[in-house]
This record gives sequence, C-alpha cells and structure tokens, in this order.
Amino acid sequence: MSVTYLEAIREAQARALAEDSRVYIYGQDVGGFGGAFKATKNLAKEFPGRVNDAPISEDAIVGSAVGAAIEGMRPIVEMQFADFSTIGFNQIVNQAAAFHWRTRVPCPIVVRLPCGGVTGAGPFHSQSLEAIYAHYPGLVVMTPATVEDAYSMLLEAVAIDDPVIFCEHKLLYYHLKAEGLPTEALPVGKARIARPGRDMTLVAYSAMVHEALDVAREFATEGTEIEVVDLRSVKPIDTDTVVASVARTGRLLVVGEAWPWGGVTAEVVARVAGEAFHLLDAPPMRLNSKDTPIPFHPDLWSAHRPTARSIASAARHLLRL
Amino acid sequence: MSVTYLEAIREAQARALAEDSRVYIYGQDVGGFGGAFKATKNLAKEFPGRVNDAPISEDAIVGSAVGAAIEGMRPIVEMQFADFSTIGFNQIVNQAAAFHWRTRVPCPIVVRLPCGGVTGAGPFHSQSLEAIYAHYPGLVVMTPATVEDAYSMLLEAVAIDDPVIFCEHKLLYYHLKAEGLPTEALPVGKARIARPGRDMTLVAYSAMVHEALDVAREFATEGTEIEVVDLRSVKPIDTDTVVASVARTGRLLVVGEAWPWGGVTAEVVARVAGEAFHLLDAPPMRLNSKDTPIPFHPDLWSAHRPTARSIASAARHLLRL
Amino acid sequence: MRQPGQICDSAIDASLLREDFLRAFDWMLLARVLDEKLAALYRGGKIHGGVYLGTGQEALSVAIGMALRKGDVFAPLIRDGAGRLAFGECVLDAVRTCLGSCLGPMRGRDGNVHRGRPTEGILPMLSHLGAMIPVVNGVLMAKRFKGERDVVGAVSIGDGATSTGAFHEALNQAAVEKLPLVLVVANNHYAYSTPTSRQFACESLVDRAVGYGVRGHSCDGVDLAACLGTLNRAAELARSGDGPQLVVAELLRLCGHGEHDDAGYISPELKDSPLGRDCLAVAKERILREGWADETGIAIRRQTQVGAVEEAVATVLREPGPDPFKESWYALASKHLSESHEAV
Amino acid sequence: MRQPGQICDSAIDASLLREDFLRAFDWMLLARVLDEKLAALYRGGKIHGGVYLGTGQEALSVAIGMALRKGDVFAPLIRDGAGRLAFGECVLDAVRTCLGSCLGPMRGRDGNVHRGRPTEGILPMLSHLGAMIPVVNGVLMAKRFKGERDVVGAVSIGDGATSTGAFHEALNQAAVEKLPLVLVVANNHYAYSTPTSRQFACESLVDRAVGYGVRGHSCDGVDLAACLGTLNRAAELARSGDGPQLVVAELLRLCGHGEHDDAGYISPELKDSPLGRDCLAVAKERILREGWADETGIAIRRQTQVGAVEEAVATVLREPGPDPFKESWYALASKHLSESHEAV
Ligand SMILES: Cc1ncc(C[n+]2csc(CCOP(=O)(O)OP(=O)(O)O)c2C)c(N)n1
Ligand SMILES: Cc1ncc(C[n+]2csc(CCOP(=O)(O)OP(=O)(O)O)c2C)c(N)n1
Ligand SMILES: [Mg+2]
Ligand SMILES: [Mg+2]
Repeated sequence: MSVTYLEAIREAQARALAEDSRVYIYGQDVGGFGGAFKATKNLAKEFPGRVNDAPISEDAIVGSAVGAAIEGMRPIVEMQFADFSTIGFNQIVNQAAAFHWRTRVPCPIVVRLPCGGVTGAGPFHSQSLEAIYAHYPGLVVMTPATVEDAYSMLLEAVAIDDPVIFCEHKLLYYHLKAEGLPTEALPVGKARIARPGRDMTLVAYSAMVHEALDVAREFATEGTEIEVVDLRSVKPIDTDTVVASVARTGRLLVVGEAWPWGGVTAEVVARVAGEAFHLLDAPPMRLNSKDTPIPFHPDLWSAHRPTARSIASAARHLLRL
Repeated sequence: MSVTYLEAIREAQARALAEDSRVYIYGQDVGGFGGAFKATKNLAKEFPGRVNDAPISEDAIVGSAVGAAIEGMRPIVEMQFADFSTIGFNQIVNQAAAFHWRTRVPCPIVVRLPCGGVTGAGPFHSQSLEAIYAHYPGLVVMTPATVEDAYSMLLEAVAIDDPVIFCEHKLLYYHLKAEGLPTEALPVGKARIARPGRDMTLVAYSAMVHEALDVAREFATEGTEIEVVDLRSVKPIDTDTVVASVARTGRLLVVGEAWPWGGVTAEVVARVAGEAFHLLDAPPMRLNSKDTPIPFHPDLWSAHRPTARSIASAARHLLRL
Repeated sequence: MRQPGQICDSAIDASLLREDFLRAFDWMLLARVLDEKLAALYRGGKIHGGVYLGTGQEALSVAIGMALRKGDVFAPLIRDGAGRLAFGECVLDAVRTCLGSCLGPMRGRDGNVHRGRPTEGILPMLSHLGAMIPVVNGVLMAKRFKGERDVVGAVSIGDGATSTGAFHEALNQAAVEKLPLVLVVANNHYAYSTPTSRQFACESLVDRAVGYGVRGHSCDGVDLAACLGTLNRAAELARSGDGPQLVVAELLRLCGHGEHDDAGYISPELKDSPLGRDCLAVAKERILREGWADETGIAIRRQTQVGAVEEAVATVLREPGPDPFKESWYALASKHLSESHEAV
Repeated sequence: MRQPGQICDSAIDASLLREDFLRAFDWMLLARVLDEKLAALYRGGKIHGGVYLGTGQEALSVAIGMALRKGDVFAPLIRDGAGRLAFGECVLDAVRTCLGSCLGPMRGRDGNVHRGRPTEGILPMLSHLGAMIPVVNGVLMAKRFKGERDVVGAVSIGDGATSTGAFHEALNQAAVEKLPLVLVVANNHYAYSTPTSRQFACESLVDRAVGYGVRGHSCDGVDLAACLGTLNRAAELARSGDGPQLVVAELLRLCGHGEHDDAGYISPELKDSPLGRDCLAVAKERILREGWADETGIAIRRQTQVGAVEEAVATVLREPGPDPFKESWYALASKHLSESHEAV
C-alpha cells in the first residue's frame, strides 16, 4: 500500500484523534468537506464533534486554540494556506509562543501551514514562512520533507508541550509517496543525512530536499559525492549534524525556498561559519528564492525558486567544477 | 540648541508636512495628544486635518495608508509600539510590500515603529522586529542610531517610493542628543563607520551602536582599535562597507538586540562568510538577545539584551585577549 | 438627516429604464460567456492555478459596476467578472491575467482574479479576505485630502469575509471617517464549503449596520432590477455625504468555489429555493415579459459577447508569457535600494 | 427563547442583598487602596515601567468578579483591580507583579497588569487589545469538550478595544459556537487620549449585539447596584445556555491612562456629568442612605484594607527580584528542543 505525503498527514491526525481525546481539529472547511487539500478527509465523520469548520477568522482560530490548549486540550489548527497565517500571526507569535515562558502553563497547539509554491499559485498562495516563525522565541518549527516525517513529526508535534508550526509543502502533497507509514522515526530536533557524500554538504529542508537529492544523484554520475542533510526542523536546527557533515566535506551549500534576507540559510551559514570556521575549505554558500513576491506564471515561478538546475550550478561553483 | 532623537523625529515630520502636501500622519493618539511618546507634539495644531487620531485598528490603519499612498499621498503611520504592528502585519507584508511589484504603482508609506527594550516594558512593549519585516520582499527597513539619522532618514523614508519600516529605538528617544539637526546625510543604503579601527569590525545598528561605541572606547584605552560600523538600514544592508571593514580588520562581530534565530546578525555573518571568507582571520561572531520573550524586570532585561559588557566579552574572545 | 442603521428595502426603482436593464444584461451575458470560456480553458489545461467564476452572482456584481462612475474606485472580489466589465475592465485584461500573458496588467506576476489597474480605479485583490476594504478607505481618504468630491468607493466581499477582523476594522474606520464607501456583501450562503450557520449567528448580516452607525440595505441578489435599484441608491447616498453603506444581497453561487470544486456541499433545499434561480435566466425572463427584446434578439446579444470573448482568447493565446530572463527581479520601486542576493 | 440582540435594562435587582453590596464595596475599597499605594510606589520610583489604575471603574469591575464562580475563567484588563480581587486574586500577586518580585506569579518576567494564574482561571492579559477574547473562547470550548457544564468566561475590554479585529472575530466565534462568554465593555469614553468620536460612529456600543446574534446589556457603570444586577444577570444567562452576552457600561476613568498621564484631554463636560461621579463615593452614599453602615463603619472597613495593602507591600519590598544568573533562558517547555545561542 503506498501512502502520499498528504495521506500521511491525514493518517497522523486520525491516529492522534483516536489515541488522545484531548486532540481536536479546527480550521476552515476541515469538517465535512475534509479541508481544501483533503488533509482531514472523513475525519469529521470518524470523530464527530472533534473536527470543526471555523469562520474566516484566523486570529480567533489561533486564539481559541491557545485557550483550549492551556485548558488541557491538544488543538490542531489548519490554515487554508500558510500565507493566511499572517491574520493569526499575533496569536501565534505573542500569545502562544510566550505563554509557557510567562506562566509555566504549556500551550501545546499545532498550526498546520500548507506552504511553498506550486505552479500558478501566485504571491499569496505560495509562501514559505518558516523564518518568520522561527525568529520568535517559544515556537518549534517543523519542515518535513518526506512522507515518513510528515507522519511521525506531526504526531510528535501533537505530543510535545510547545506550540508547533508545522510547515507542509503543497508540492509534496499528492506526488510524494512512500511504501507505508513509518513505525519509528528520528526525534524532532535531529537532522537526517538524506544521502551521504564526501565532497560537499548540501543542506536543505522541506521540498528542497528533493531538488537537492536530484542534484546529488546527477553529480554522483560524474563521480562527485554530495552529502544531503535534511534539517527536518528549522527550529531547533541540528547544528551538530550539519557541522559533522562539513567536517567530512569541507564545503557547504544551504538551500531554502524562502526569501533570501535572513531565514534558514542565513542562520545555518552563520552558525557553521561561527562554530566550524576552520572546517570550511571554501566560502559557505546559500541559495534562496529571489527577493520578490512569488510569481504566478510557471516560467517566472520556476526561475524564482531554487531548482535542481540552479542548485547544481551553485554546487559546481562551490566545487570549482 | 540641542535636539533629542525624539525631537529629530518630530522635526522631520514637521518638515515633511510643511514641504509636501501629500504627507499626513495617522495613528493612535497622534493628534491633539501628540502621540504616546510625543513624537507628533503640536503637529495636529500646526497642520490642521493632517495629523489624525486612529481607532485601535492597526490593520485598517496600515490598509488605509496603502490606499492613500497608491492614490498619491505620503502617509506616515505611527504604531504606538512596534509590538502592535503584528496587527497591521498582513497589510504591511502582503499589501504594501507587494503592491509595486504587482502593479507598477508605488506604495510610499512610512510605518514608524517605536522599537526596542526599555526598563520595565516587558514582553509586549519592547520588541525589535526589523528581521521580520526585512525578510519580506518589497520593504525598506531603516534603523537609525543617531539623532542626525533619525531626522534625515525619516525625511528620506517619506521621499522614497517604497514602503519603509522605520525602526525608532525608544531607549534613544529622550536621552540621545545632538547639537542640532543635520544639513546633509549619507544616502539610505549606506552604512557608516561610526568609529574607525584596525583590529576588529563591530557591526551594530540602532541602540546597539552606542553599546558598541562604549566598548570601542573602552578597548581603545587598552590599545585595541575596534571599528564600529553602523548599518543604518538593515534592508538593504550595505555589505560593501562591512566587507571593506573586514578587509582592514580580519575580524567580525555583529550585534543586534533582536532575537537570535535569523535576523540581521545571521544575514550579515552569512554575507561576509560567503563573500569575504578569505578576509576573515577568525570565525565571525554574533551577539543577540536571548531566545526568550523580553523580560519585564530590569535585572532580567539587562541580562537578556546585549550590553557593552557582553559585547566586550565577545570582543575579547574574538581578539583572543 | 442620516439615520444610522436604517435598513432600506430592496425596492425596485420604478423609473428603472429599459436601457439600463439591457445594458446590465449585456454585461452579465459577457461575464457569463467569459466565465464559461475560462472554465473550458481550465479544463483544457490552458490555465495554470485555479479559475474562479461568478456564475449566479452576475446581477449583483453588474449592479456594483454600473452604480460607479469614472473617478470612483472599485475593489472587486472573486465573483465580480460582471462588475469589473461594467466598471470598465476590458475582456483582454481578464483573459491575459488568467492565461499569464506578459501583456496583461499583472504581467504574469499575479494571476486570475488578482488583477486590477489602480490608476483606473480597479484595485487588484489581495487574497486575504477583507483586506481590500481599508485600502479603499485609504483611496477615499486621499481623494478627500486632494479635494476630489462626489466619489464613491465600492468593495465586494462574501458572507465568509464578514468574519474577518479586516472587515470590522475597516467598516468601523469608514464609519468614523464618514467615507463614501459602499460595502457589498454577496451572501451566497457558503464560504467555500462552510455554511453560514458556521460563519455567523445573526439573523441577517445587514443587522451589522446599526452597530457601525452606517446605513444598511438588503436586496434579492437574484433580481437584477432589485440589485440595480439598491446599488444605485447606496452609491448615491454615499456620494451625497451619507457615509458608508452596507449592502447585503442574498443569492447562491451556481458553480464550484473554483472550477476544481463540484460544490457537492450546497444543500438541495437552497438550490431549489428562490435563491437558487439563475439571475441571468431571471433577467432574461423579465426582458421577454416586458417585451424589451425577444428570444432572437437575446440570442444575437449573446453571440456578440461570444464573439468578443473568442476574439480576445484567440489573441491572448498567441501572446507570449513573461520571460524570466528579461524579468527584473526587484520588488522595490527604488531600484538602487534593491539587493541582488545572487548565490554566486 | 433566546432573543439575539435584545437589550436588557440596567434594572437594579430589587432582591439585591445588603451583604452583596457591602462585600462588593469592600473589594472596591481594597482595589482603590491598592491602586493608591501602587501610584505612591510609582511616584517613589519603586516600580519599573508603568502603573495602570482602575480608579472610577471599580463598580463595574467588581461586579464581573462577583458574578463569577470558582471554575469560571476571567480575562481582566488594565482597570480590573477590583474584579481580580473579587474573583480571587490575592493582593500579593498584584504587588509582587508590579514590584517584580521573583515570588510573584510572573516571576519578574512579565509585569504590572500582565499577571494571572491560568490554572486558577485568571488569564494574564496580552498587551494587544482584544487578544484575550478568543483565548477565553478556547478555554470555554475546552471545558465543553471536557464536559464541564455551568461555566462562564468573562472578558473585560475598553471602548477602544472594540475597534480591534480581534474583538470582532472572537465575539462572532463565540456566537457561532454559542459559548457562555460574558464580554464586558467598559466605555470610559476615551482610549488613552482618543475620544469615542474617533473610535466608533454607532449610537451605543450595545447596538453591536444584534449584528452578532448575541444578547446585549447596557448599564450605568457608576452605579454599583446596576453593575451587580447587570453582570449577575448576564452571567446567569450565559451559564444557562443563552450564549454570549455583550455588556456595555458607561463610565469615566478618574485617573490617567497610566500614572505618567495627567488625562488633561478628558472633557470637563464629561467630568461634570453623572458619568464623572466616583462609583466608590456613590456606593458609599447608598450604604449610608440605606443605613447598611455608618461613616465610622466605613472608615473601619477602609482601614482594614489599608492594613492588608500595607502588609503586602511591606512583605514584597523585602522580597528579591529574579536572579538573571539563575534564570533558565528557555522559552520552550520542551527544554531538550531549546537552543542556547550563546555567542562564545
Ligand atoms: C484571510 C483568509 N482566510 C482564508 C482564505 C481562503 N479562502 C479563499 S476564498 C474562501 C471562502 C470565501 O467565502 P466568501 O467570503 O463567502 O466568498 P465566496 O467564495 O462565497 O464568494 C476562503 C476561506 C482567504 N482567502 N483569506
Ligand atoms: C492592538 C493594540 N494597539 C494599541 C495598543 C496601545 N494601547 C494600550 S491601551 C490603549 C487604549 C485603550 O483604550 P480602551 O480600550 O478604551 O481601554 P481604557 O484604557 O480606556 O480602559 C492603547 C491604544 C494596544 N495595547 N494594543
Ligand atoms: Mg460565500
Ligand atoms: Mg476607554
């Protein structure tokens, strides 16, 4: 039985609902309709009263999730698109993120963000906002790249006592498949060596992991071994695993789909430069999207985001090939 | 006649109002009351109908400023505290920031954010949000550290055709003084060597420039010359000036008052590591606030943010003193 | 004089002219034909992303566009094809934006319903629902600063968007500033799949008017004459200093949320109710009944619109998309302040 | 049964007991004495940051606290000293938070009015106005999930906060979910310096109730009996399944926005109007008139409260502030997921 990334997300939610009576799901169209992307398909029927349609009120959606969480529930909030989380922004970054630090009362909410570009989605249905959330103290930001991680990390997101921003990549929803659901997983906070290699470290997360793997496969045919590190979560970042990889390879390229100013690629490069400067044989490199809103037209869109092609070109530069 | 940082902001607004009929000011209590910090003192009287109290509706405040701007006005919006800009967030980052790119119609708004910690202000009256805004494409983010820059950069913020996030540091409002208002200024986008030195580059912005200068003065008495670079604007960052300084000194420490994940310090370090790796004689260093909300109690607060003392200790480490 | 919260009846203006009705009908036809063509292009794989139609909402939408004049400002939403056309948007703009032509007003940067020409008073919608209302407020504030009188700003939203904080802040702001805003709520009883019972608990959305101190109007969104009458009156009141007007029309969307959606969630009772009638059919009946045109005349009118749409589509299909290599990747108007962020 | 938007009169409950009134009066006295002490400490430089008082708003506030029971939840705002005490917050919590004692519930991390004990039903306010309403909704949703019945959640806000998107989204959400929410608006006619004419354009804020489909109540916020009657009724209605209740009380703040502010902007006409009366003095008059206590009795009551406050302050002034070196600088509950971010 093969499972898609989206199905894994649905299954994780089904399991969380089944195993933990504190869990409920709240978001626009998540009920009978099963969500804009069908991530909650049939769940309202299977778990009556626990998968509820919300009004178009992201601030109140997140605010009420905070209230329920501090009262002992484990809400999962679905944003229809990550881009609309700006409306729930204040409740996420000021209310949820600071609550435990202020009061010692944990605030275990999960905010699911359908992130990232797909063709024809345009500036307001394509955003990758992990950097915005990771900047604020008090949030865990997960960015699963695989079907297995989508499943196990979402379960872990529900289990931990902190607010979690769960960044799902829309491009992976339907096309990324695995043989089945995982039975074990790396803990959150640990990066994964998605492919080992000795010549260069290529750090990526979310959908970019697959572009990175494409590049690594391509380079392997030419005899160059790229090590691909999948960060899995961008807050915390598993700096140790990245540094250990750089210790092996001496070269670092960090790729992210988000905008270039600040963000994951800056944070990873700054950490490696600060903590492992002498392990670097070449200047560390970053590759991000362009510094404009995300364009609608497919041709613009594919030039805007990093792709296997632009990553390969950066890698060649780094390897002086 | 001496002028404070706050008076410079008031004077810049007075001049903008006087010289440009497109300018108006909108924000809570900015009218007769002159603003929570008195940055618009007497302006409502001097410019009747052009300095207007707004309801507690940051989303509508910014949204209407966008509308007025695209219709030819030059609105200056005052947020009562930077922290409350989260409520106007969507209009800033999605509406204002993307408008010109989408339509070719410029959106020249200025959003004034009273930023940064002061003693006893607590988690929601102390935030420094420059990194959040700088991450989004389409915004200019200014962080003046001096009375002169507060004045001239605010005038330039009003003049340029793009939305500007103008980060004013509340700690400087009343205490920082200059002899008078400047008659000339560096253009926005250029960093300033606040103090020359050959042994180390210390990059800072906003209030941290003054902590940095304190450290430089202290080190000078011991014969170590620290070059202090004041970024002035964090988007764009004047990488050239930073790199040129690093070329002279070989050592880099970047200081910011914002939270540690991502942000200005990561961006500067990542750029220097990427573009000027071989100029560095030691791993580049960063110093930020701690990764928690900003504490209320003065003793916690001064341990939370970088200070001359913690900067000095990082500088000593970098200089192996 | 002004009576906040007073609710006007959706009285059919007896003086409504045959000409107006027929003109409106033509725009509705054009919008319908254009929508059908866009749906076909979408099914044919020619359109990237989604396609959002206004089927069943043309009467209300066209009434907004026709109540406005040059110099007014209009922020349409996803179901406002008819209103856009009536206000002056050309078919080419619509087709170019949907197909991503680099010659369209959005140059392939933004798509489908996210199109506009701010300099001509049509604002391109932000996807975030409710977010255009304060922008229109701002345009009206600017026009007031500049001494432009007799202008109106219209914003179109759905029942779902009334739950946004943006709606509340902006309508309240307009009321405080006494702006000539006409805020039109198309209550089509669903926000995507969500019925109004999960969206609000008031009897009627027009009951919100009194709480803002603005005038409320309700009307039958299926009845073109009612829509024209109500919108004209609301726009005239706004224009003449009566402050913001909240118009709530009841109707049903006769298509999916987007063309990917079969709208299986819409209740059969609603579909079978008077709300479920097709406003275009209702308008046509009226025309026939009044003898303003006959079947043949209407068929000819329709053919004219089909011709216009086919021509536009044929033109645009030959137009190039944007060239990523020629694209200037700068978000700022101030090019000198843009950063390049090139990796290499 | 439930009549959305019906506005209840601020009828003085005839059965109101002397005991209730006197108990409320004692809390009001305590709140006033505490506020005065905090103001003195502020002037004496003992308090970092601001001090925000509830002078003139004690009658309304205490009525909220007294209408609630153990198991209910309360999100007070900046002028709710009296309501906090009546609901069960102890004087020490207030003093410790204002003085930054590490023994207080906020441990020096948050200050002044930003205090609470969520496990005991008092939520610490977020500074962002309106932001506590959806949180209380969530607590009520959780209690419903858990099968806890007969609970009420109360939120206190000012006239200014009614302009926030948060207010709208949350009140609407509560209405859709039929939550037992009592939303109390203290219309003190100013938001900081901003008069209501720049804040909203409706006749009365209670006119908003109908637009949400919730019951509205208005009352004279200067009259303790009216406040007790209205709040009791609202809480009982909410408790018994009538859904959200919007209470709007008219009053005036008799102090600055914070103690740094001389409130010079408050109009003399308002100060001289019935709204400008001191609710504490009005309550005292009533007590004397009814013969429930005499001047001496009241003076003794006041002295008791002075004693309690002085004792708390004396205690707290000897308590240590937080020690930055002992502080664990982690925002997360999951320590293992925290990052250290040390420079060196
Ligand atoms: C703030 C925000 N949240 C969510 C969405 C996703 N979304 C797009 S359209 C829609 C439904 C809109 O319903 P309504 O306002 O009734 O308009 P209709 O589609 O019925 O015309 C939703 C939830 C959005 N665009 N903006
Ligand atoms: C979203 C938001 N914007 C601005 C502020 C700054 N602010 C704090 S109190 C206040 C006035 C509040 O007025 P009101 O709601 O009437 O309460 P009152 O002080 O009169 O009791 C303002 C503007 C804030 N706290 N939150
Ligand atoms: Mg709808
Ligand atoms: Mg007030």
